[in-house]
Amino acid sequence: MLKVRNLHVFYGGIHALKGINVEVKQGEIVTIIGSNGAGKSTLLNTITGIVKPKEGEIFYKDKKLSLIPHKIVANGICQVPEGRLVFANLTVKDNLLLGAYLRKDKAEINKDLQNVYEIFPRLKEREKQMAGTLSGGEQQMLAIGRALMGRPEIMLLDEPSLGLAPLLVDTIFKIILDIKKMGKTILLVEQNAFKALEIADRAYVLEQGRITLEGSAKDIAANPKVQEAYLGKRVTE
Amino acid sequence: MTGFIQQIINGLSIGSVYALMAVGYSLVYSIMNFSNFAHGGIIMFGAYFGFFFMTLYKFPFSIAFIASGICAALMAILVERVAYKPLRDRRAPFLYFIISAMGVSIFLENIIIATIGPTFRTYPEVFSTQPIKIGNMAIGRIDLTMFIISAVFLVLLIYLIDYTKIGKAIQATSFNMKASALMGINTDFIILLVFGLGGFLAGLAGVLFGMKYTVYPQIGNITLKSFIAAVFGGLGSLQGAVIGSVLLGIIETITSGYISSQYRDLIAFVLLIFILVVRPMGLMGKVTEDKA
Amino acid sequence: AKKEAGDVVKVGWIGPLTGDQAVWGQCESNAVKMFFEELNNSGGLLGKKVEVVAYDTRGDGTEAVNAVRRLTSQDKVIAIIGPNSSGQAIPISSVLEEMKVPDIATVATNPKVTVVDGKVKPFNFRICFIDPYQGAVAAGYAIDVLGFKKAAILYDIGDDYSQGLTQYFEEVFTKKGGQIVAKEGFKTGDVDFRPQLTKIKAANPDVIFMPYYYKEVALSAKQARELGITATLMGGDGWPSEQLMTMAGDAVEGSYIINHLDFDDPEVQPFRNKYKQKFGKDSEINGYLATDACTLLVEAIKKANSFEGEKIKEALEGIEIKGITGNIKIGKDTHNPENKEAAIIKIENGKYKFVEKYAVK
Amino acid sequence: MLSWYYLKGIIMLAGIYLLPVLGLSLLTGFTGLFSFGHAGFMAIGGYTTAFMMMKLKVPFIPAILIGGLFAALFSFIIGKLTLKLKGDYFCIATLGFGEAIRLLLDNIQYFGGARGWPGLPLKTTLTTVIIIDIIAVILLRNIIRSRHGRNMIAVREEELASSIIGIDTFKYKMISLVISAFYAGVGGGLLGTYLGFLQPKIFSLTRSTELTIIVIFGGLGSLTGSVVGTILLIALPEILRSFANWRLVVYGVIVVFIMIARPEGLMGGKELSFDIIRNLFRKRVKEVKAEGGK
Amino acid sequence: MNILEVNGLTKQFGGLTAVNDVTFDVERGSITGLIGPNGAGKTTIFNLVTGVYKVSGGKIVFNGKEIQNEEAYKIANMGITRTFQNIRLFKKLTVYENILTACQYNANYSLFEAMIFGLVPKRFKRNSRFYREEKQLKEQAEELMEILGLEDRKNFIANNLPYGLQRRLEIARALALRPKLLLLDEPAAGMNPDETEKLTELIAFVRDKFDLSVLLIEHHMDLVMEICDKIVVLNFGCKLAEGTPKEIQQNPEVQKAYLGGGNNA
Ligand SMILES: Nc1ncnc2c1ncn2[C@@H]1O[C@H](COP(=O)(O)OP(=O)(O)OP(=O)(O)O)[C@@H](O)[C@H]1O
Ligand SMILES: Nc1ncnc2c1ncn2[C@@H]1O[C@H](COP(=O)(O)OP(=O)(O)OP(=O)(O)O)[C@@H](O)[C@H]1O
Ligand SMILES: [Mg+2]
Ligand SMILES: [Mg+2]
Repeated sequence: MLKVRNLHVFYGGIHALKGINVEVKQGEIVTIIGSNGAGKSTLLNTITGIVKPKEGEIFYKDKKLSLIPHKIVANGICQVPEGRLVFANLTVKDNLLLGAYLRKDKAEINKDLQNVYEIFPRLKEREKQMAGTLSGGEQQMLAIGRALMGRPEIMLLDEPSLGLAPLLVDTIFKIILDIKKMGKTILLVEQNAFKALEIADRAYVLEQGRITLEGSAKDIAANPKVQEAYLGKRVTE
Repeated sequence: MTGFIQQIINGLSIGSVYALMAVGYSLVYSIMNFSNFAHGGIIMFGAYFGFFFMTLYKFPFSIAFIASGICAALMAILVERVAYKPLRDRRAPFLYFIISAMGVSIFLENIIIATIGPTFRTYPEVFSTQPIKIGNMAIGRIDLTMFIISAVFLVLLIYLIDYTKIGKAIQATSFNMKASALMGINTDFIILLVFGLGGFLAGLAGVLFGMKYTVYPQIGNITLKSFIAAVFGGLGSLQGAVIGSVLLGIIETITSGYISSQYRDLIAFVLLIFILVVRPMGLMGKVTEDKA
Repeated sequence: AKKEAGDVVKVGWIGPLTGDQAVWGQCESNAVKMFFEELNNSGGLLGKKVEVVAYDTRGDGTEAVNAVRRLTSQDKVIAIIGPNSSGQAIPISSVLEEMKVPDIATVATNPKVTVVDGKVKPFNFRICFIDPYQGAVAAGYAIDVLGFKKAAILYDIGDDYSQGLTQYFEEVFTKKGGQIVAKEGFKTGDVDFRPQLTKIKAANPDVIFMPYYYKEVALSAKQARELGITATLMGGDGWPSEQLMTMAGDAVEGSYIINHLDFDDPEVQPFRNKYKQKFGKDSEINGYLATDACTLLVEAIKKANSFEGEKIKEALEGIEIKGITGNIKIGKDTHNPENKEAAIIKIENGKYKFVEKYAVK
Repeated sequence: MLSWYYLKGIIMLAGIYLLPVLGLSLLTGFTGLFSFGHAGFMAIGGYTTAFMMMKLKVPFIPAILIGGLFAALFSFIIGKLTLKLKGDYFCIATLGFGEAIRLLLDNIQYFGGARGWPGLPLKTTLTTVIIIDIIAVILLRNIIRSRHGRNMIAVREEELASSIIGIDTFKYKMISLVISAFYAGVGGGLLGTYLGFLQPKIFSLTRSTELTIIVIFGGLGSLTGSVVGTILLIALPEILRSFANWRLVVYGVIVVFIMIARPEGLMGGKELSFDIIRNLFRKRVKEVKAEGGK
Repeated sequence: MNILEVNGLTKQFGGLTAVNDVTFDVERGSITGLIGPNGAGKTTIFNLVTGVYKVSGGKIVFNGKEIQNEEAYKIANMGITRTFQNIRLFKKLTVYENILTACQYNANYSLFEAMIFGLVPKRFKRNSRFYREEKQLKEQAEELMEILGLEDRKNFIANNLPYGLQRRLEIARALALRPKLLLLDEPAAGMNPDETEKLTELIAFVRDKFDLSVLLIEHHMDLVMEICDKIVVLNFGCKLAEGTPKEIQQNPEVQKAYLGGGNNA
């Protein structure tokens, strides 16, 4: 469904991605793990056109993907960005409705809105509050809810569990699985590698801009190097 | 007493001049978060467009009026493309936009002086210059038109921004372009739209000013007052821009009429500072505590 | 242009070619260039051709100083015509003195352009009359001839010319027993004067003195009429312009102007027509004065028979010429044109009609 | 080709304008506050200096310093009222202040009103200007390189975080404003005694915006940028003098062009420091020595 | 002996009570955890303690002195500092400059001294306070970079650092003040388990080395449970529980509101 070929990205002089190849098949959850600054967010941002690559191509459904963000989104690709980026000057509800900006089906939008409220009752409570004054975790919920409103075919999640209470972290991962069940495809970047590998089908390990390992999530999780570097001692115990 | 009422009428009329400019300026401010000092230049061009459409090409007024609005809109878009977009692409801080805008405004004023010359030009008479008389008081016809146009546009714009999807997109874009793009919003288009709308209003304002006053290269300088009015009202708030404008108009006339015309602006400024000290976000601006 | 010291001399001009005074500056610069072009065509000056170097000042004093520094040192001009305002003319005097180059200001009307603390500035001259004179003429004419007793003044606070005229008008008018019933100000760049006019209306004056330039005159006159003010309007040499009529229309009908000349005077016509033919529009009053400044300079050079600054300066002192704006005699101790009579002009049927020459008693 | 006399005039003028620019550079470039009223502080400095010299017969140097102090005093009062304002609000408040000062001077007939104050002693010389400039640059550099300067930069970068690390943000904004007004005041004093004439018109809004343009043109947060910017932008209209009517058209185009081409300004926060020059020089010396050694 | 006592603290935003009559204290030298669901009011408490928000009610006592509604910089200078949940570094400055700026607290030289001694040859200024203190500040900054493992990024622009290092830099900047009480708002957010582990060690190390008390907000339970001496749990703005990590882990209410049933990472 989504193919990234030989991607090179630079920030000025910094070579952030050094020839990356990633593939995501229809209906699977693929996770990318890697330490801080490995280039995970950069990869997602390049796919959605926020960052322009210097070299390399991205194919979506075997067609070359445009480089302009709003056109990419129109294709059904949606990102929950790092740092949430909720619209602080708009209410919670407006934020959610903007998630459905490209959709025209009013009734369905409304249904999805109720759906999101069901998943995150907190958002319903705060419907009229300015998003900027939400707590960190509430903003994270909003960002995910907003992405769901777009009914994407493929969702790119950049650390969705960041700053969430443990109870909610569980919920989020459950939601991700639910989304998968709806037939959607997911590319997931997570620091919580343990959880991510648990729900993913396949995984890539990104180190300093290069893919160093790839394979089924189970294999990766079992890889001793990965266990040591990304899963902490909890698994090695 | 009639003197006082006449002064209030004067104030309202001056206020609607400010308002007509302030709405367009505030619209651009609300999305780009910087004071577009080239707005005055666009107004000036609008005045010239209207003048030439009517004298050189003999357009009837209504067509010249709309055509000037459209031409000014195109110019505003051009200015955005040339002077702001490159900065936007580099995510430059707002200061640089302001300087770029100042460069543009110097350019616009002087290109007129250098090409068609600094002479003052007078519109052919469209509206009767005879004011509408009510008893001893006079209300100018153009003033009334301006007042109506700013009110209509205010309502339209508020509707557009607060109640339509595109309006939400405008607000979202103003807050964060990256995130807006991720929602599928064509941010480039939104910005062009806003500049276009702002420019269109500037064009209409220009024609009306040209008719009411005269056409000359510095006519855009009166926008300074509308910037101040917009600050009075609370930056980025369209309602605020209009309320601030009318208020400033009335303050000015009352000061001239009853305190001192020589110190009018001084008193207006002192009042401005006083209002800002009491309400640092202007009259209609929202005060939000900084969320840490 | 090649600098052949042998057969070309340079004359400088400074003034605003840009900014809000550009209308007047561009007219002056046109007139000066036209004057010397003609002079060159008819054989030049003392056997040499004259080249005009014109620099823009934006109407700003600091820029004027820069421009004069450049003219005197780099371009080595023999004399300078302009600028058009006192704010530019005053700060250049030290440069003129240092470089020994005389300057003839066109419409810089502040007395202090040529005389400060009773001492005459050696290299500053002017061709126009000064504020006290114009203000006094206006006041005298209003009260003595027209018989007005109650006057109102509307003036531009930020403008030196306007403040100057206001001060002397007020002085003379009250001294002659008249009463200033309202004195209102506005700020340069303003376009709306109704608040002030409403107040003036309430004071019910016989005459409103409007000492500023014709753009503001047109606007304020129109607004005054809109408000139902019927008082006679009166102004100084900022008024006369063909533009005023198109801009103000009926509003200025019946007004009186203190001017340098009578536009219908046959002697004025050659210049008037030539200018219009060449530039496609009418000359502003500045064009007439700039032309007279040129004549004055040329006569002084002829009299001195030299291009040396100091000699020209000496020749200028006390020189007498007949210009388009009348007979001009430069006073030795004032460097001002002396005994220049003002022309009183009345606007009738949309035309400037000469009434009489007038001097205050 | 270029006459020294003319050049000297431009250098002096650039040197005089350097002072308000440096002040504004501290305020805008290093503290992040934007002012459209610095011509107002120049006016206060200029008129105070003139008053001191003409009416009280104070000698030149003390007079310009008093001019600077007076401007600083005014800025203190203005700051007390407006420094709590954010962004454009502060900017418009300073704009209002600048215009108000001009209006006030227009009305004060004691100082000549709008007609100006001629006959001031011509005390400003190239040497004084250059000496004052050098002192001004060194003092400012010392401030910026100290903890006080770092605090100002911190306020510019992130106000909330600054107060959390113990910086009294209001105080540092105030210090920055007062110093910048002092510089502008001294600049105004020098301008008056250079022209021999003061007029409220000289201190117009255009002048204030020109100062800001210079600071940003040179590069925010760079003293070197301010110096280079001043020299270039004061000289630019002179270079363009022969364009006559087209002069300001070209000027506008150049300003826009620089902003687009180098949005961080000429120097973009970088300094050409004494160390770099020294190092360059040392390297040369070493190279020469090494070559000599061969 | 308690370094911080919070008594009946309340904060309202319009109609919303974000913090409701909360009372707890932080023992000197301890690490106290502040946990609770999202939106429980944890960050708001930090904002109140550090003077970013004005309190609606209640008292905050630091070292025996009431500090509620004091200005933020004054509170910082008394010895309380913090990191931010949404990182707030001096984005355009380098790592070194970020820390050096924060060190300013430890110097006293005046503006005047800086103006005079800034550019005189070393031999004249060697004995000046300016020179001594400035040298000291630089040493401190270097030392802090070393302790937090940032020395190889000395000249990186803060904004371009990866997320995890930005968090470290925030801690370094806070430590530059030599605080007595350090408030950390989700320091491990965005870190993987391995990095979180390192951070845990760092916090403990820093506490001992700088003789600090720490108040910590965190959703990473392993970190909290490992290093906290005491935990305060908030829910809907109210205090739900308080106790040792063990007690809290076993508290059914806390489990229900916050921890969830599963084995959380
Ligand atoms: N705007 C930028 N300018 C310069 N360098 C950048 C920029 N954004 C990221 N980088 C650099 O690119 C590299 C990859 O960053 P990226 O944000 O993609 O990492 P990441 O894997 O998402 O890390 P994290 O887990 O911290 O989110 C890092 O070294 C970072 O410093
Ligand atoms: N400035 C504000 N205006 C209005 N409401 C606010 C403001 N700041 C915080 N709130 C609200 O107060 C509540 C507490 O917020 P706070 O940021 O303290 O939560 P938190 O406990 O830190 O949560 P998280 O773990 O998600 O960061 C939230 O519901 C939030 O929406
Ligand atoms: Mg990332
Ligand atoms: Mg929080």
